[in-house]
Amino acid sequence: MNKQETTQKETDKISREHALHLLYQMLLIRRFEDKSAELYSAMKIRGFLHLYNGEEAVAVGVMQSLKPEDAIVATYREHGQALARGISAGAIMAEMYGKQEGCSRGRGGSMHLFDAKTRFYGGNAIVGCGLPVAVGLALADKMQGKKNVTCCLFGDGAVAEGEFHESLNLAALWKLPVLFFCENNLYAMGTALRYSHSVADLSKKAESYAVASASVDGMDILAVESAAKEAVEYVRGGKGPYFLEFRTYRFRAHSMFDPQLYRTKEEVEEWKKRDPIDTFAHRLIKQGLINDENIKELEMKVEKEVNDAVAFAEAGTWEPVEDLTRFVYSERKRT
Amino acid sequence: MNKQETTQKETDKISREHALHLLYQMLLIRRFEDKSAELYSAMKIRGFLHLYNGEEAVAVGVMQSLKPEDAIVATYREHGQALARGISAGAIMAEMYGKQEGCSRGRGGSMHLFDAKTRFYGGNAIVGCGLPVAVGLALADKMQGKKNVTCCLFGDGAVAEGEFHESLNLAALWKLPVLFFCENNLYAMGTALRYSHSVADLSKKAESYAVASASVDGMDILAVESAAKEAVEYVRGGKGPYFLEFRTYRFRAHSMFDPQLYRTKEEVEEWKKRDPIDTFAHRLIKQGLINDENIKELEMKVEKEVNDAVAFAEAGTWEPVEDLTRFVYSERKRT
Amino acid sequence: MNGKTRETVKTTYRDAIREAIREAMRRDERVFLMGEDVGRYGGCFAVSKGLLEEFGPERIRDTPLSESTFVGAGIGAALGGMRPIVEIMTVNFSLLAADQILNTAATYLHMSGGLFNVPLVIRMATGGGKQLAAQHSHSLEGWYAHIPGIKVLTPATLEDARGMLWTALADPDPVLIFENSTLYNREGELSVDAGAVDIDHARICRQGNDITIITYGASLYKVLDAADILEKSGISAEVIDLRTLRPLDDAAYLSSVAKTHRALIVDEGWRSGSISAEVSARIMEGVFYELDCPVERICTAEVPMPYASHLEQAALPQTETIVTTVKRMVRKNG
Amino acid sequence: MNGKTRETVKTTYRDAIREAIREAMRRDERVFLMGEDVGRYGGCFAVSKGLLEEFGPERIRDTPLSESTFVGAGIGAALGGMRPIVEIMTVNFSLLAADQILNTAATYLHMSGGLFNVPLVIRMATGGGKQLAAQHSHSLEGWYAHIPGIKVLTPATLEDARGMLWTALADPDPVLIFENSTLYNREGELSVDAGAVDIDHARICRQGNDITIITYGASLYKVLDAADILEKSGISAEVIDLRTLRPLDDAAYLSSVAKTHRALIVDEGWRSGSISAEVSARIMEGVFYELDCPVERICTAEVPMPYASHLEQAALPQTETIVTTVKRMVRKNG
Ligand SMILES: Cc1ncc(C[n+]2csc(CCOP(=O)(O)OP(=O)(O)O)c2C)c(N)n1
Ligand SMILES: Cc1ncc(C[n+]2csc(CCOP(=O)(O)OP(=O)(O)O)c2C)c(N)n1
Ligand SMILES: [Mg+2]
Ligand SMILES: [Mg+2]
Repeated sequence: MNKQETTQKETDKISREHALHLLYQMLLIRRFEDKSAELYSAMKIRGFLHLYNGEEAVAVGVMQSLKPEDAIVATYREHGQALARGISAGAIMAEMYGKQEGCSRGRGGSMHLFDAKTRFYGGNAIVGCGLPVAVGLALADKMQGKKNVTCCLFGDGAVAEGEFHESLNLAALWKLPVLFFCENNLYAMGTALRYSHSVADLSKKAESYAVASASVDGMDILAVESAAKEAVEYVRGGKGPYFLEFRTYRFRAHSMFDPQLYRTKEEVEEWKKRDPIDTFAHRLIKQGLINDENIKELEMKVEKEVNDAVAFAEAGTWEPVEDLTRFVYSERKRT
Repeated sequence: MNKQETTQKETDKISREHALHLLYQMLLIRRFEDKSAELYSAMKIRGFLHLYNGEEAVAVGVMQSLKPEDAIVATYREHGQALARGISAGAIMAEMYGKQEGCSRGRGGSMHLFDAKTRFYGGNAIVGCGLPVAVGLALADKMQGKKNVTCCLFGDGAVAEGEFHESLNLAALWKLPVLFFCENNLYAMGTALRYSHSVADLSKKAESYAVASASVDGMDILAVESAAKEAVEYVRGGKGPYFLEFRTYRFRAHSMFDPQLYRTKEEVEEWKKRDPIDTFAHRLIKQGLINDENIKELEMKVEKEVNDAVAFAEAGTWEPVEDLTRFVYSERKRT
Repeated sequence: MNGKTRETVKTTYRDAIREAIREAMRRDERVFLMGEDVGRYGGCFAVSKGLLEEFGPERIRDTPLSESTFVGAGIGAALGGMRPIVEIMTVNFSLLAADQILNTAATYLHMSGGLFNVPLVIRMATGGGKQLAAQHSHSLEGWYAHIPGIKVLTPATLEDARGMLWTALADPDPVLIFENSTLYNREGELSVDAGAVDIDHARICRQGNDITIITYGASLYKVLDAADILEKSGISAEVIDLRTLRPLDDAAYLSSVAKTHRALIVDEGWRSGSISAEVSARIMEGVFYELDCPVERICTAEVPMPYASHLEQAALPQTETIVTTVKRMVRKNG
Repeated sequence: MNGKTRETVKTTYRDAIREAIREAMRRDERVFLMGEDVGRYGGCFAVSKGLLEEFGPERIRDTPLSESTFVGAGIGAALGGMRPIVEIMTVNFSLLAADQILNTAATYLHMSGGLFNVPLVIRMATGGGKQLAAQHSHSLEGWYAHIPGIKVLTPATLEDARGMLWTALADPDPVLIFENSTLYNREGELSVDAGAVDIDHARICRQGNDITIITYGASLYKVLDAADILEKSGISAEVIDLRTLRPLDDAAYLSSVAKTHRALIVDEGWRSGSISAEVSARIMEGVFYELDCPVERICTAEVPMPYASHLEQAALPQTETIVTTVKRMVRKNG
């Protein structure tokens, strides 16, 4: 099944409140990412920084169907997922500043955001390494009779790694509650999909493991939301894993060190016409669900949230150097 | 396409000489394996010993289409392939004795048979590790403009390893001349196929890489030969890799340490009715191509070849202990 | 050592491990075993034979051949509240999971700033001596001991085979247990009430005054044999079983060397960058001025393991070499 | 050092490597480069920028994300008569290929009884200092040096960056080259006719009498800075760049220590079981009686690398620590 188009009907059905919520979340991510880029140039943030501009609809759409008890395993390009999951912008920003008020105490940085309360298991920066971990989390839930699902996000590049193959097979074999959510932004760093995969249609791969699958327009928040909802219901129902391919695009460079030699400006501009935020806002306005004024308000709220996050990060403190070798082994004993 | 049955026509077409050749090779492997088992009990052979009884048609059928310049990458269950490729039984037996007259100087043993003259690149005992090596050999041939193919043999268990996924993708992406030949004997050690793979039809997997594929009755030497021939022609023609699944069965234990708790005697007996040697001999006799007398002769020839191999191994010598650290680095300089 | 005073039972290293797994699974629902052929086959070294029948396929899980993923799944299951025991058949295969072990299991607690610990136990067979050649015979436990964030245990005795698993399961962080495959058939007496053992300390297996011989795993028995032989020549060797390679119990061997003034390390790993190098360097750093002669090492020859038995045995540390080395060290510096 | 007498050109470590690849590819049709993003992206550290344009996609091959397979394919291509250079972006990712490196590349020649050698070169970035945190910043070159069958090179200078690649390509066996990522931007003068360099010997980078400081890779510059500072305090340090971690050039550092009677090893790897442990142990074994004081080591703290800069810098060896350590060693034992 292919869910490329959201019908007008679906847009009609959503409540104004929910629409504003989705829009707010996407705007927050966008603004947060732009601010992060600024702060990188200002050398407040260092290391590798991978931004999510253009892909906001995926993280926001996906998170709508997940319950607080569900688990999430993400990649190094995970600010959007972290924000949409409800980790505070301040804790994330402080993390990128390397402050101990950061969600990973400043030990992880941009690529390693973690949060126990929301079961956010990283922030994993070895491409593909999160898939087996997600399979194991789902196994634990299943063995304990919990009805949770584990949502594993990864890119098109990760699909080429052997762990993709092993993980889909194992999850299918053991009928584990894992959502394999592939954010296909057409590039793995500078390597276009056609140079990475002999078969470009990634959902085909799921079939060879008998994993249920679908492809969906990742630039359309409502399409994402409804496809994810369906997948979550399927998985929570105990039917085994589900693979969803979100067709999306990253507007910015792979990381802050990328001169983007591998794609044309025109291609990027073409995709920007499908900006998930603009198109959604436009649609809502056209429907009369919201107006320009509402968007202004949202933007101001977002601006404040991001500014507060920066202020929080700025006010944060450095972990004492004497603590360097903490967190190599646990300090507490197992309960 | 499914090649489960060889038609009577095909049997008719083969020459008496060729039929005797195939039969001889299969008998040689069978006798060699039985002798190896005896010698293991006599403690002449040690380490892990994986025998090929029941699967003879695969190795023999496959090798018929390969040229001397083609390369072969096999597993730890590779006596059959080595013999069918033309490595002398004596050199193999001496290897298993650990004698320096062995094809790997006694350094490798049963799991690591090597031969330069026939481009036999092992004897590889990490499940799956041969696939990338085969891809690389094929890449080298292609880059050098050679028309060779590389024949990579591996089991059904290996298909679950990540390297299977990565290797098929890479070979397909780069259109490399690799034959991925899967010897599906239904078990990976004690783990039945259904516990290893969420999709039991292994040739389905090839499709998700756009690799041409087929399944064939691995107990039928002529079916194997013709399917392999077709695959070799396809690959040599520059069309990219080819995946062939040979449906076969191992009659003996996985290795010499296996009490076979995981399958029934009845299952083994059922498969033995399809013994690739008996059925082929029977067919040839029925057709009047050969008679019982011919088989006797072959068996005597085989017996002598195996006995000579044992004599050769017995007469072999031990590498001096002083040479222990040789072959860690090359002694010659690169030319 | 408890065996001498309490009621004991005759058993093997293999059975001791199996009983440890069995009892841990009976006591704690969260414990399960996962790996290639642990169930229907009974384990490639028959360690888990019979467990499938008792606990069923939910808790004794045969995995497909996919080391990276079933180790990673062990990490995830540990994060998710279970107490997985992951079996990797042989240390060489663990390299397929090296990424998950080093980059994930060992870093999770740290990357997350202390949020997520990984109570995972990984067991694997290690070592040479069975003519399994260059892809099945190495001793990489010392190599793994390089990695901060994991613990590395090397049970040599029946008590440790039985007791270390329990302690490992109670540990909040990833623990790797290396079982030397030549030990599985080793027989001995084990106290009927043998239980969890401490994993923080090395053990002095034999008291002595002339030299400290430091070792671990299967080499312990070669060292003890050597010590018996040396005794007949009037040389009194103190023998230390390191037991845990990470973290090392420095106090144990440093105080012994401070007493004997000589040290020899016997290590089944390859020499360069081995755990024996680390112990030697720490002796240098800790008790240099106590040394009567340089610390020496007997390691496995730096060669991928040869199949032929005479070459394999020549590659491995041997009792005879230990004896002659110690005699030379003691006599020359008497 | 040649630069002083011959015509030189200003260049960087990155460009020196690129020119080495370029020239090797021009000279030898069998040489090709393969790895993630080496082509269209220009290499994740821009080392191979521009090479795709000159040599085309047949010889500058972008691979899918699949470390185990493209390293294995490198082995196969080497066996098949090519001279592949395989680039792994960062040392941590190389763990996904650890099986191919240890179990295949390093064992093939031996398992085959000398029949098949593997002339493969693997290059990868290593080291910390760029705030890349716990999955991108480790220094595992010393760890890899444990493995018989491979060679391990750690170019620190522009000459070695340029010259080692050529020598590695001429080597019949697998060679791993570790490029410390903090060095890529390093500028310097390089002789216009700089060519292949010997990889069998360590180099004395600075003569001295009071202590031998042994190091390799990016730490060399911290050590040289420390030596400058120490000179002002009247301490004359001899500085040795190991250059090749496997096999080690024992004669070089042993004879130096026999002269200076003191040794400090500075190593960006984690301490336990590091190459610094091996060097320390060998000094013990080789020139124990020449030592005025125990050999010491300065290594990276045993912690997965933290992101925060102040913690990362605290984890890494620093010039200041080297200076104070040497002062203590020399003064105390003067
Ligand atoms: C195992 C591994 N290899 C290489 C890298 C370097 N790397 C980081 S991101 C990336 C591209 C991944 O592409 P994709 O999975 O499509 O995710 P995207 O960045 O597009 O979101 C690469 C090659 C890595 N982090 N891990
Ligand atoms: C990476 C790895 N894991 C595990 C093993 C142990 N092992 C050896 S053979 C084997 C089964 C392989 O099954 P299959 O690929 O079907 O080949 P078969 O033995 O049936 O010919 C296993 C698990 C190994 N050698 N390598
Ligand atoms: Mg991508
Ligand atoms: Mg099989």
